[in-house]
Amino acid sequence: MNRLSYIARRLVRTLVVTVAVVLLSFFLIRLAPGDAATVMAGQAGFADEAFIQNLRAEYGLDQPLPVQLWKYVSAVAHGDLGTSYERRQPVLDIILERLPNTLLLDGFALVVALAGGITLGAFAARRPGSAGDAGVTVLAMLFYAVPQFWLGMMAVLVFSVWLAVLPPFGIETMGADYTGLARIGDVAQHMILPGMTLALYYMASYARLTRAAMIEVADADFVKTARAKGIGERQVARRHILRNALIPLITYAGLQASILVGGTVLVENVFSWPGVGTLAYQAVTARDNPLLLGIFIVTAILVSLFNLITDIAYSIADPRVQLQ
Amino acid sequence: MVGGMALAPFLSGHAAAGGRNVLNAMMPAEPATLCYPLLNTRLVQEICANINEPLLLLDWDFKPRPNLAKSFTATPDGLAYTFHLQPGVRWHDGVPFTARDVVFSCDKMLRQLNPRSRNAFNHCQSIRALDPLTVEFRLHTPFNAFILSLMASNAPMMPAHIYDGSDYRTNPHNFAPIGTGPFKFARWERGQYIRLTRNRDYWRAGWPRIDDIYFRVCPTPEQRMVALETGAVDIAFADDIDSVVTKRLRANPDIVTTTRGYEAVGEIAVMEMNQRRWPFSDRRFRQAFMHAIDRDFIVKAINFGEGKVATGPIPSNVPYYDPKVLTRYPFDPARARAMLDAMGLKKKRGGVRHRFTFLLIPDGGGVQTRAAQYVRQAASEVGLDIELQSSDWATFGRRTGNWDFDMDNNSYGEYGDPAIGTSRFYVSSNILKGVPQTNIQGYRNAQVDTLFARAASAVDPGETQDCYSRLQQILTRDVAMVWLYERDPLLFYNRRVHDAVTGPNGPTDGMGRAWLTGVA
Amino acid sequence: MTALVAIAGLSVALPPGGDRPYAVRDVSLEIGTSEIVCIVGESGSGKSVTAHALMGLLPRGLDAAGGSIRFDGREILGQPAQDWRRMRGAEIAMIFQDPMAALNPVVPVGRQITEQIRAHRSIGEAAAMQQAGDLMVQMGLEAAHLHAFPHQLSGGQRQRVMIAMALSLSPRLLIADEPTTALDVTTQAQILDLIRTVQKERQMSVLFITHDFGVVSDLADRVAVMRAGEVVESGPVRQVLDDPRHPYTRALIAAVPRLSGSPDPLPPHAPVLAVTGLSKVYRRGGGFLGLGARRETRALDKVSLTLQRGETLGIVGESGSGKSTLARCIIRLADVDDGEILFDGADLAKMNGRGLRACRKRIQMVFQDPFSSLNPRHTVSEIVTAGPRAHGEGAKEALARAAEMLALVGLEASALPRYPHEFSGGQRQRIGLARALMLKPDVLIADEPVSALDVTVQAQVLELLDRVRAHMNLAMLFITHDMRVAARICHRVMVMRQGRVVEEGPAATLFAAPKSDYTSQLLAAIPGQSRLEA
Amino acid sequence: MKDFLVRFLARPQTLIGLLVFAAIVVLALGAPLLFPRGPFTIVGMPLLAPGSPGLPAGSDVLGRDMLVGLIYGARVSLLVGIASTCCSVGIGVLLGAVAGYYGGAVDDVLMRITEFFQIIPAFVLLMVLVAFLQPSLFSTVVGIALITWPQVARVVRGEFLALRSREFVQAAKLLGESDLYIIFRQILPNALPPIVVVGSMMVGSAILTESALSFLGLGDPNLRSWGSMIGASRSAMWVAWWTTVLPGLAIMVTVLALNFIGDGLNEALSPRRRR
Repeated sequence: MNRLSYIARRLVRTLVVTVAVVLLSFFLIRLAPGDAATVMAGQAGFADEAFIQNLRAEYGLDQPLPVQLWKYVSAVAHGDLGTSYERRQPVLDIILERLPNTLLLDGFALVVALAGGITLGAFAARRPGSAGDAGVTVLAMLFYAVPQFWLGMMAVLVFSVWLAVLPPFGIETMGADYTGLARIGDVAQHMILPGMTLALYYMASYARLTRAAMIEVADADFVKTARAKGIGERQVARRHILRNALIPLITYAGLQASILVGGTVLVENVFSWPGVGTLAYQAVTARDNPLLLGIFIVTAILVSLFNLITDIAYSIADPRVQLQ
Repeated sequence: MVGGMALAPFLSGHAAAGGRNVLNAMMPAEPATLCYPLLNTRLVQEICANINEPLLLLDWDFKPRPNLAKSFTATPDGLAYTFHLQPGVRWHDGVPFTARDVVFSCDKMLRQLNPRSRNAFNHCQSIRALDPLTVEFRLHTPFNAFILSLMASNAPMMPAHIYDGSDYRTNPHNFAPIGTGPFKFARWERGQYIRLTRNRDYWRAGWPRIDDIYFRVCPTPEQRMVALETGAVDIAFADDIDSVVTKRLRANPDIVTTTRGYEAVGEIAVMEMNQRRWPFSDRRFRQAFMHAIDRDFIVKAINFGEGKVATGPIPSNVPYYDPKVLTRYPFDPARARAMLDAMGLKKKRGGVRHRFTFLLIPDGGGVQTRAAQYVRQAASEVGLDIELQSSDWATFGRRTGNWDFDMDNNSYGEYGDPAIGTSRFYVSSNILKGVPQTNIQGYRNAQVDTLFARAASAVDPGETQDCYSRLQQILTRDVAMVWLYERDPLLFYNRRVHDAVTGPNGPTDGMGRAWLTGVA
Repeated sequence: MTALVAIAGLSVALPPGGDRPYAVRDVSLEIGTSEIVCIVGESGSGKSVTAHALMGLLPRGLDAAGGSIRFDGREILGQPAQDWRRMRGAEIAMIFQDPMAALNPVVPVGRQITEQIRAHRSIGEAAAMQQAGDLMVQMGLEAAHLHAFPHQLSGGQRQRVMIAMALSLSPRLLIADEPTTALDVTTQAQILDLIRTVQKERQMSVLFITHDFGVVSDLADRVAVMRAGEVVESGPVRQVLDDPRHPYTRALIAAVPRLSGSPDPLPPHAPVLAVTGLSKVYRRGGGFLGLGARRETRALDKVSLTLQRGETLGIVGESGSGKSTLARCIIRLADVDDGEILFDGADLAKMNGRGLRACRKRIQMVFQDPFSSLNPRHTVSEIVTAGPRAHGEGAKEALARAAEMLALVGLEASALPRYPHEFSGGQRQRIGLARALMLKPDVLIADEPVSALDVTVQAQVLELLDRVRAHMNLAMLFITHDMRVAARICHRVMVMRQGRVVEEGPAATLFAAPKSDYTSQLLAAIPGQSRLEA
Repeated sequence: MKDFLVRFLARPQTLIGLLVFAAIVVLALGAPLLFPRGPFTIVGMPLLAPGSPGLPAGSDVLGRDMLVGLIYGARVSLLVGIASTCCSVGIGVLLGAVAGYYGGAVDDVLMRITEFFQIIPAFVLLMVLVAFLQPSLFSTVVGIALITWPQVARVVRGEFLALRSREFVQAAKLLGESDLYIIFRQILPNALPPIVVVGSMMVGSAILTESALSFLGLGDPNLRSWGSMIGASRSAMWVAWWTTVLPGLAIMVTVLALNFIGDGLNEALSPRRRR
């Protein structure tokens, strides 16, 4: 199968799915009672009829729903995701401003989780049932069971308050206004706690997955073949067992990337990380419908792209899989 | 003890970076706009007060002080006010500030956009520029709170040459405001800070005394406390800091804590009842409810001793407060139970007299929510079963505005004069379906309507006081609203900041006069 | 003749809790230089474990409990891992039953060969690849196949790759563990040929594990028969085949079906089932909104057949011939694209819903896999009475008949409350047969009913099927890949290839004098004919 | 069954998990008997440290007993965990079974729907649902069920897809059994092990999700749940560690116990072990 034509077809499909996301989320969100005008009025603590009317007219909320939908869809088709109620800025600008922060944090977490998880999993799989294996398994279960937001708070308590070695909040030191290398170092320092908090949960998953897959692959016939060829155990483990055991991880890593894009609400919230997650939380509490819709659309597109990349990566790692 | 630990060196302040004269102020969230009249929230006020100035300021005795208006005269009948403007004032873009701007701001922009200003300027028959430096306001009827209505957040002066004829809501200067104030807008780094910088051409000599003000975003309460403690932020405004940690901050020698600066707001935390519905419509029920809750406890335990119990509709630290006429409601559950029995609200199965819902204001689980949780518990002791309902601002605004609630919690500011901030919650003319933050309780009392009208239009201050005394008598007897406590919001600032508060309007007067030690 | 390998008194213990204490017990066996030795036995006989012990590759949990293995006079049992490693691949090489599973799926086959070469010889990748290419050509492959992944090759090609890999360092002993069991009969013949050829060329010793006496007779110099972990008989192949001493050996040889002796065709009669022009195309892909690529496979191409009461029609073909699809289409487990299926005058192909349900009651099926054809969560009585109950018969009567039916297929009534996993493969096939017969069908379709069974059990089940067919005057459609099995019970035989009927006729005639080349090829490929048919 | 129990109970973690979980269930059920005044009663000044007289776990920001709150919190967590899992598994099994058994258009539609849920950020969607339905026990359960059922549906569909081509299912068709009977009596019992495992793991993750919602202030304000206890004490964390540390530990222990049980089920039920 031709990879290019596959990608083209997948992109078309992404488009279709995105349209579905637009329609469904539009109705989901519009079906909820209350609108931007009442939000503003409630927050301002002072309102009269003219105030509400003005706001409704400004946001086009006084028009019938189908008209609103049509206007919205045609705007989206032109790459315009509308204007945030709360911030009165183009939704796309707001999201694109925050997206790099989230991707930075996610990327860091993903890499740490993968590296740590595979190492731990491979270590545990070397001797199933040993003390080391049990240790890794219990540790993984522990990180599985900890609420992420709480883990974050505890990390702050330990590393920022007790040990005082890492900064607890934000993406850079407030008021320092570093530039250049100093800024990169500063951001990196700020990324450690939220990044590790995010990574630990996934690291646990990767460790378990790697361990299970390696134990399963170790029973495969081709591993027996490899041994029958007289190659060393280390090479058997690396070239034959691990190489095959890692394939299912690709799917999972792709899934994680997708989840992370929109799913870091809690960790971003705890660490005041200025990313898409905090933005989503604010949008929900402020009933900022255009912003919410925008977040759904942007993440949907990103997730579709991640899925595509995952599939391609999978087909490269496993030649048996054909893209279709 | 965790809390007692010293904070790490990397957390310590970078405020004086490069020895510059920089003030870091706290901002719990980013504002939706920097167009002052468009969104008159406290957050916008704190920032924009440095940019867009009012005609007059207020001194500690609630007397007007000159600002953009160097003087004013009023006719004895209270029907005309003439303002003489400071000469030589220029907008930040260099255009001179004139009477045209005043007329535009008051007659058009503010009147159209800001409900609180509308309340004041709707009393005006005409607003005219007599010459480039003189403006005359003519009123239909006397309105003795008129001068106070021109203070601070009610009447910031907006540039006519920028806004006149444009669509206010989409004007690009909403994100880069132009004013006459001591600070100019410099930069908005989204998700990080808003920077204001010194207006070198400020009309008042010697001001401002600070080079830059950074308003820095600190979205979570934990972060705000840390930022203040470490000196990353020099000043935190009302509500920025959770009352849970005030004791800790008060104990910090580097931080000054004050309740001054919010007197002109005169805020009261309240609970509103939908008085269209029984039993809230029954005065005896409302009285019993007041007896059932221990408002001292709310102040002491929930608010950690900050503020004081509210005795009536008018806060105790502002003019017209009259302690002699108030009906008081001490904590007395036995009496509350007796009163409920007497009105026929007897205990039914399970010891419950009545069930109703309580709509929570979305304060992020803060003091108001905690107070409501306490009230729920206290009410259950007298047989009232409250179901709390969380909300976001959309739900809160919609349901209160549409009178779709039993009880809610809220707070209101008096803004220097009951005619500005208080009457709107009690007069029947302000019962407006669909509009939140009005008389949503549906409280109706013809006598109260008349007294508020008379109080506002009386020319004789003695008559005004009489009216307000009678109003306080009636309203407290009626329990027109459940008043919990006077908020006395706290202002926290680093010891190195001076003259941060210069009048009862506090931060809403701007930071023009503030200065920092340790900087040349 | 000097023995290259001498196994003496080898025992391998099973982990505690198994059904017996030893996987193999007291096995002694010698393999001479350039000699082919076959170990033959049914499943669980310990033949594979013996081979693995020789490779030092016993599965985790199994350990040699005693005995000795000498290789070229040197004791290798219990030698250090380092020595094993040096030996494996270089002196002893091994090929396995399923070459797909035995090759690393994500590495090109060339790299898998060079990996072995370079594990023992210090040469560069390019030189190793050159060698690998030469080997591939010798094995009848092309050098271009070096870059292919295992899944891109056919089963026979994959096994050739395995052999190339095994021979890459010219080992002195090749162990082949059922290397042809997963292959079609023609491919099997080619692979056996190849092994014979390279063995002769290289003067290599071969240990060949199989369950098929046909293969033994074609290939072996000497043979060892194993049962339940022990060698019951061994000796030169002629001697064992012609004059088996042990009763088990005799039973094994007797159970191997022969091509001759097929029943004569029945006198023509009105058919109960008549299929005309049946076609079926499998379409794959399409995918979301039809955006995917479509691929079509013609599984059946205008197949016609007739079947009368009391008659067994055999349908024979290699994998991919469409024989199973044909069964599924006739019984409408798969939809038909074209053609008619006349059953008692009604066209099954056009039926749906209730009508189909009524007709299906009279056409029942016995499946191939004794493990997946019975619901593991249902008792035998539930399984056997399910049909009658679904058609409204009372639970009591159904149960009574179930006991009778079990008796007919040779099971006790005490089987009723038990679960399938408590039975052996042959017994399960009997239960499956009882289930089908409970509905008193007119037609019985048997889809490879004996191919998963050991040869002795196979014979019993075949005999049962034939008896039941006669007893109930059933029309039976018997689908198999094994000509010898078909020959045993079929009146008539139809040979299929790639969805088409190649040839059809009375069994005896067809096997004796095939008309088509394809049938002749198939017949020629059957191992062991020359000696066993005698 | 006996085999299963032996295998299930063989691992020490599983036993520990079962014991801890049983203890939590007993405490949760017995809470109204142990503390009849309920979790909201104010018993003293706020933020009293653990070990203060009568307050082994201290008091929270409102002066309420932390210990009582922790025990009542178990009721919320367990209720949400179990109720939402039941809903989710119910929907997921039904739709997954239908899609997997019939395939074709039904399957296509279902797969597109699960794809939608996969592409939309689940937690944001959950926040939206709960906020719009107004935070309550009901909306929490419904919300969690709504975002998790596709996961179950996928598993069930996969099992059904694999099982429907098994020969015993084809035999059942030939015997004339109805689709309903085949789905529920023939296939479902064989598909149960993975469903049980997924379900047991989902209880734990539902508890985590509930705590996250409550932490963000999107929980039922009339209930004292572990998440809301942490959320309400965020700013108190610096002056009173116990207000955040203890509820978090409670969540962790509960979910860990559930995961131990789920893991044990997985080991005991997994086909590799069964063979």
